[in-house]
Amino acid sequence: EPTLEVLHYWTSGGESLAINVFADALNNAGGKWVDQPVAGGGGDAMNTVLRTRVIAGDPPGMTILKGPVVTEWANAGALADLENVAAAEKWDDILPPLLSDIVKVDGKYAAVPLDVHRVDWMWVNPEVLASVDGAVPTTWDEFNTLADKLLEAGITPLAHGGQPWQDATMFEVVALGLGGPDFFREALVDVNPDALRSDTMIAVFDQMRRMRGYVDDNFSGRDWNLATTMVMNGDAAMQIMGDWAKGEFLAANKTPGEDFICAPAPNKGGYILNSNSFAFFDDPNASDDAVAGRELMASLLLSEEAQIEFTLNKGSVPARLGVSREPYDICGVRSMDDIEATLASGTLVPSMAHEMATSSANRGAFLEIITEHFNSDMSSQEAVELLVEAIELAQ
Amino acid sequence: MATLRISDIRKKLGGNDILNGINVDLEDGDFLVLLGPSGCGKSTLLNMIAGLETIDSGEVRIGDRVVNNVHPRDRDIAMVFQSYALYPSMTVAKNITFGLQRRGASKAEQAAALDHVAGLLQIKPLLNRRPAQLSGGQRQRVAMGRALVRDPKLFLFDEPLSNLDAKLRGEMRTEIKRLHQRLGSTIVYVTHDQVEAMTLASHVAVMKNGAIQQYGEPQQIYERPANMFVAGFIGAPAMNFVPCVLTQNESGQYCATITQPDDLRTKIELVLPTGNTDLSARLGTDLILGIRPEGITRAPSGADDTGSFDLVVDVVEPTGADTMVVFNLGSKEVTARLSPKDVVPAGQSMRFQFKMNEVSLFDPDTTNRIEMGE
Amino acid sequence: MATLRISDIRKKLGGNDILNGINVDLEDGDFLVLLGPSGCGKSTLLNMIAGLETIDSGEVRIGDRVVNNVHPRDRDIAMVFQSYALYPSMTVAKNITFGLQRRGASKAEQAAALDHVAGLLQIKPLLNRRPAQLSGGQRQRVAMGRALVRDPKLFLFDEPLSNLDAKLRGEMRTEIKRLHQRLGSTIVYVTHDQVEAMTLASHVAVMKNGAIQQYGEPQQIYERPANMFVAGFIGAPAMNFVPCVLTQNESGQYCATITQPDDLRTKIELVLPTGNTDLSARLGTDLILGIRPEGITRAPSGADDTGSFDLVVDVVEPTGADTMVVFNLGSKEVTARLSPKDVVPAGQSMRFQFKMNEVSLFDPDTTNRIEMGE
Amino acid sequence: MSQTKESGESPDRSKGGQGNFVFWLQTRISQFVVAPSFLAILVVVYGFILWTGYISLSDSRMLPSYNFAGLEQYDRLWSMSRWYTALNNMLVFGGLYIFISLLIGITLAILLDQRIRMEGALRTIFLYPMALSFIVTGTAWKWILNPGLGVQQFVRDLGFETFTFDWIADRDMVVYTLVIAAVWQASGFVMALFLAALRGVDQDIIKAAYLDGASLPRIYTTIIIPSIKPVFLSAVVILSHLAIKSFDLVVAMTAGGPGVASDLPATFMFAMSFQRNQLGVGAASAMMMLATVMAIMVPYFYSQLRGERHA
Amino acid sequence: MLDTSALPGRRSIGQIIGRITIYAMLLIFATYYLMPLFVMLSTSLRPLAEIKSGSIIALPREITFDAWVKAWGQACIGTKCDGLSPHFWLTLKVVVPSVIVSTVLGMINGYALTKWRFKGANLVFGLMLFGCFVPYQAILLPMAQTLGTLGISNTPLGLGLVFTLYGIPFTTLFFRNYYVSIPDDLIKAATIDGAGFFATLWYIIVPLSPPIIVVTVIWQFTGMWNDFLFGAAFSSGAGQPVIVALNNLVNTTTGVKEYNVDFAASIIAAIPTVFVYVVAGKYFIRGLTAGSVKG
Ligand SMILES: Nc1ncnc2c1ncn2[C@@H]1O[C@H](COP(=O)(O)OP(=O)(O)OP(=O)(O)O)[C@@H](O)[C@H]1O
Ligand SMILES: Nc1ncnc2c1ncn2[C@@H]1O[C@H](COP(=O)(O)OP(=O)(O)OP(=O)(O)O)[C@@H](O)[C@H]1O
Ligand SMILES: [Mg+2]
Ligand SMILES: [Mg+2]
Repeated sequence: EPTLEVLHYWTSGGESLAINVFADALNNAGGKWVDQPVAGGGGDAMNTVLRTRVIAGDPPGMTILKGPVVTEWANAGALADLENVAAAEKWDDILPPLLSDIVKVDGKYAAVPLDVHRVDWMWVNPEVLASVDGAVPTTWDEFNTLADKLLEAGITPLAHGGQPWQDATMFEVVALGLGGPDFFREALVDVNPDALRSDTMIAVFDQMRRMRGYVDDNFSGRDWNLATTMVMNGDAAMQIMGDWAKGEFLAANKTPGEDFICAPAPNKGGYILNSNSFAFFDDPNASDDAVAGRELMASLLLSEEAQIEFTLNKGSVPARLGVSREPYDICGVRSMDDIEATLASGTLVPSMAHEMATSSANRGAFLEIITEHFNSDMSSQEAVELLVEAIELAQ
Repeated sequence: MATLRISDIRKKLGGNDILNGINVDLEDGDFLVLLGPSGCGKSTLLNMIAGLETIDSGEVRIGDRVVNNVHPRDRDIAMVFQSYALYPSMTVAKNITFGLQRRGASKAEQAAALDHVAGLLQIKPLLNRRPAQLSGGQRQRVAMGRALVRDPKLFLFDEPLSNLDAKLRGEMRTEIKRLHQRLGSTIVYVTHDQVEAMTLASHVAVMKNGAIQQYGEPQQIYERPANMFVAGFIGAPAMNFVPCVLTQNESGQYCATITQPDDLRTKIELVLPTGNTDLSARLGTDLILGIRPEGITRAPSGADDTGSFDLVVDVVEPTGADTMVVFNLGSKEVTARLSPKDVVPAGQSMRFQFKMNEVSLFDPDTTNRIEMGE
Repeated sequence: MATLRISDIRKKLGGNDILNGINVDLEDGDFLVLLGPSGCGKSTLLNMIAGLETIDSGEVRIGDRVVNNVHPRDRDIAMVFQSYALYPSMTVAKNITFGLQRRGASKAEQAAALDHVAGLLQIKPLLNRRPAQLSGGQRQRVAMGRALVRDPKLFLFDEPLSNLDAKLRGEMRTEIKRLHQRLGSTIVYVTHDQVEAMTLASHVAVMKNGAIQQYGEPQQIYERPANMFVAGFIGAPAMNFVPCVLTQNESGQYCATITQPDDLRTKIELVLPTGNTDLSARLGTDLILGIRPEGITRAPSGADDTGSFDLVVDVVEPTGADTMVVFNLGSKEVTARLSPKDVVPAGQSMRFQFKMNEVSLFDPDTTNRIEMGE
Repeated sequence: MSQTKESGESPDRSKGGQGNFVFWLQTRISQFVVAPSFLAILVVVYGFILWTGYISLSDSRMLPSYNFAGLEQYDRLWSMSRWYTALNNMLVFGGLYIFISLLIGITLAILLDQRIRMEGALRTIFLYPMALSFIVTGTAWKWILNPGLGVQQFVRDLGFETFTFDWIADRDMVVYTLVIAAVWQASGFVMALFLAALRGVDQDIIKAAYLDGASLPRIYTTIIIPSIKPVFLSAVVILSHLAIKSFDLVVAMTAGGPGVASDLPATFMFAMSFQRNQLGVGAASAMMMLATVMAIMVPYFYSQLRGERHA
Repeated sequence: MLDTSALPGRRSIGQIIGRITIYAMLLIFATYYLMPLFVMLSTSLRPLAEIKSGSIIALPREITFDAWVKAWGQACIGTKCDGLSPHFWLTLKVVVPSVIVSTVLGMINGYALTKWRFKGANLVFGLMLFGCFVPYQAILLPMAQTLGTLGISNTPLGLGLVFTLYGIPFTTLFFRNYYVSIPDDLIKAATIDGAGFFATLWYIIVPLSPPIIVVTVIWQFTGMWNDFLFGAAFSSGAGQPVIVALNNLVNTTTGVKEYNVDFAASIIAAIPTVFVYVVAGKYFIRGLTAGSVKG
């Protein structure tokens, strides 16, 4: 019986339902899904376990890995070869090139992308907006004007949770908005020191400082979903958060477009992509069942059916192209449209905050400085210098 | 220095009567020893005098003042505890002066008092040590110092010597005796060691179950114990009790007749020093004859004195100065304290003699002493 | 029952010599008491006999067998500890039979042995209690029972009575004495109480710093102590040591002359019973005169005997049977043990007399006894 | 701690005169039974520490690597400002945590020692936090301290509109919120230690102090508390150990935030080793932590065991 | 403490105020200690909507046990929706034997190190003791490697082994400090009675040990039950202990949070340890008094 042990951190609510889609798919296809969830810290806890298990010589069959981490593991020789399945399932044809690039190492598939999350969403409460006669901003200037107006009206403009990854999410959205995709790539993906030191970067930090003023005082440590609830309840006007926030609205029986608005955060064209992928670990001692389970699972991951069901639960959109848009709401459709558009224009960028863009050491350095800056009265100049220094240390 | 009057003190603790009506009357300079077995309420009584325990009913008066509701601090007393209760974290000097300091004495006064007491007790070299660095005897001395330094009206001692070994106990006993002679203070002293009681006391109160059994001067208690409990408690080895029957001999003298448990049921007839006392009502009844070990001597063999008889020696215990000889009389073991020269080996027979003017007679039912006149 | 031979046993612990060459030779039925101050190595020696402590050099032989390398279990000994070391979680009966059970005795054997011992020690009513529910004396008895039940060749006692109060100690002492008389077992008994040693022993070994100071029969040790340590250790109150100078009087008799610390520097001249001994080499040298408290009596006042003198009584301590009287002689405190009738109150003067045939003489440098012939 | 004589020693272990195996075994048995535990500890404590020590000298990043790299990782460690923050927090947190826990612990013990009604119930209330994991209570504390949800909001709802208690959101104050929660967890245990010690104080000493005229507070401050000094030492040791290990607490309450303002060495090390793929730096920081622990514990053990020998 | 209220001459206003102060202080402290419990309890009994509006320091307006039911038996953890219950029982199965084994080993070590001393016993003890103070994060990776080599990585057995090993220093410390105060004479008596090492332990020492066993068991049980780090690192899926499962339930990255279920689950996970403290707290203090205080 093909068996697959899956280490993951999608443990509750919609995430749990989502991963169950694959579990069911595997089980229905005659395999056996062995679940090993480790929640916490957006995968940090799971990473610890992954590390100990690999070191113990007992790696899990499949696990969630994202972005450059896939490369790191592949370079460490820990991942299984997926070329057979990739060829059989024609992954090259059905996956958008940027996604397949991210999961390919030396031209071979090291992991399978599952979905696409859009990070640079802005969630808006239309009633609150109407109360100040505001419109959804499309530039950061507009954003600032609107926010100031809201502040005057005694409304918290921006709902935000003070956790490093949330701060970083906001940061990268601002970076894309102010700097555009090329700057984003240079600064956040390639961590080019010149880009990091540039005036644009200073402007980004300046904007972050403004944003700090638009956030209420109790943001520190707040979970993102509580921030979403603030928007939902009209306690705040907007939130910048990835598309998973939609799940929170839906769970409260709110309708997109009516009770809440999903709009891309102000930018000059672009799309920050966060994609989950599954990587398969190579275990020299693996049983035949385990090998069979691996291959069976890999072949099921990108089926249209599973993709749709998974992304609906997860709040994301499918990784593969050419999926029917019918089951998706307007936010989902907008996201799918924008992927295609940005793919065409080459303005699709990977998320730094969500570990798509750069190594974990670099990301850690970013998060550290961004959070420090956001939570203190550090000047933008200072922040930039610290950032360059931290990035150097992380090499 | 002061008088102490305790009138009809009672105390219940946890539902039990611990003290039932204690009366004590001490003059200035008296040395009262409270003597009794463990749990008889000695410490409780002492604590009530000190104010560390409330008084259910009755009155404690120190000097002219009823102190029932006076805080211990204000009673002007000092107490020495069995465990010494030295403050472990303070030096000896600090231990001694702590009470003075608390009472607001100046540094100079403290130093002077400390110097005086340390000289008196010869503990000057120890003043900077901590209690943990002292031997048992030294601790005892410091505890005494702590009491002495305040020059209180009344000293209370709760078994101050019982944690010392025999040798040290003897020495410290002498020292306390000498201190009392020198200072003339009024002292209440708790012990269950009868030698201490005999040695130190001007008055002894023998207690049992929260009541005083006999109150008097030590020699009186030793020679004329009020009942068998007191008689047995005082003296080591303890007084011998031999069952006997009261008879009259031909010359009309009252005799204690002891029946030996041998086949012949030999009778030993001892003439009692009854003086003029009329004991006729008790003729023929069972009594208990009490004789202390040192009241038995060796009679010249063949002497035909009344009160002497031959018996087989059961056990011989030489202790150095004296030798204890155990023999069976009236189915009881009787211990005699003899000079080593007078002793025959165990198993042999010798002639014993009772000093009849030292015997006591007890009623077996009430256990009380039967007076035989002087 | 067995003999015990200990030959030149030595022991080092933690770098210190604890025992340096101990020799002991016991016959069947002997009762050896090891006597000495705390820390002198008594327990260590006993533990080595028991096999609870290794032997650095020398030999222990029980009966015919060298037991140096025999496990304690197989030495056929029994031991009674100072703390009794009763197993707190077992009943009295279980405590007593535990050793039998460990040796694989059948239930019936155990029951029979238990019954016998419990009868012997009169502890039948206690068999189902636990140690915590026993009084000190009862515990002591159970500890004895545990030793007796196995009927071993050799009994070892480590201060078995020192946790008891004075009264009980006396009773249990008699009981042990009687048991020994009845069973005739070989016993090694550790104590630092000299009365126990005198009372129980057939042989006493007085120890100090890991060496035997004197080995002999109790009376011999009491009367002719080998040195001042032994003399001071045995007897309570302890022997009095008075510094004196050896002189000769007109009749050529050797005298101990004591100088009083008064203004007149009065001299007291005591004639020594030197027999034929030639002490001329020591004439004029400082010596120590040793006299036991019971060696001092009251002289008829005005008697002009040699060896009697008038002195002021310092402290009087009645203990019941005797009264201790303390006075100053040659700037030393001297205690006399007198009959209560002979005593005068403190502060008055009385005439004392030394029993000169009981005095000992010591060399102040070596502290050894100076023999004076018979 | 009383006797340390070697007298409980297995008998006759010197010569083994009977020479047979069983006898030999009997005399060595105590070494034999301790050996498995001891060897296991040698491996899983000391062996693993050595391993970590080696890793700290290697160029390990994501997975352990055994390439020797000298002190490079230590260099790196000591040039990270975050490490300084962590150390600084450790000092502030550790100092306050130990001090306040002792203070509250002993206060509670003294209060409970006053013949209090319901002592049992109160004792349980003070002690139960020790039974809880911060994984369990972390969120509760996070909420209680959250200005918008917890105490601040509560007091404002009561009508004190300007009341502010937002330490958890304040970079400079956040470390004190850790202290609040950590003290909450450990002070009950300290209370138990002290209560046990107070119960062992000789009552006669207290009586003597009364007779000497001392008031109750003075009796505690000058007599009882000094006499239970050894317990202070034990409590400090246990608390230092808890402070050094206070990992769950930070993770559950602040995750090191705001920013990295509440990072402690333990979280720093964890982040470096398992999140930032800087295993070498993590190992170096672990070695620094161990050095700290050693610095505190070794003198303590030494004095304890020595003290025993000379007792 | 001496009953100060029974001293004469002190029945003053001051004394009454003193008593009131004492009780007031105790009350304040009790509030501080109970607050998190109160928050957890009240939140677990409130419907989700109520929680998201307003302060959490408030009594529930509407009480519902749904969250408890869900947390125990229905909440989804990963792909399994059986709530905490399976993990709860599993943890008991891992923790109880680990507590027993580490306690027994600690007992034997403590006994050997105090009553059958050998040369270097103190050193051995000191070295073992240091194991109490190792930051566990530092030994995760080598331990993982070791467990892998032994072939018990990710098994309850492996986890139990880790618990047991790192429990030994503590248990040894507790027992040693307790046994030091048991008189050596007992061992000597037993030796002469013919009892060897284990017979003495079993017949003489064990019956004397209940106070310290209580302390040790409480300490070990709560430590192991509340462990997160080892549980997360050395167990998998259905084999995860309850605290790890709780963390999985409570911690989600992008999912919807149900705070009432989270807190109900937290309380459920804490019940056994709190129960142990409440039931055995008295003996805990007694056991501390009996010896382990000396740390
Ligand atoms: N708080 C209390 N509650 C109930 N009974 C008590 C209390 N304190 C003491 N007792 C009892 O009061 C009696 C007398 O105790 P006390 O301490 O006065 O005896 P004691 O004569 O000093 O004995 P010892 O010689 O052993 O010191 C004892 O039986 C004791 O059990
Ligand atoms: N393990 C040890 N290491 C070093 N010295 C020791 C050891 N055990 C005992 N000693 C020392 O050996 C000496 C003799 O001890 P032992 O117990 O035999 O004395 P004792 O005569 O029985 O004393 P006591 O009357 O107090 O019982 C003491 O000075 C003691 O300090
Ligand atoms: Mg008493
Ligand atoms: Mg001894």
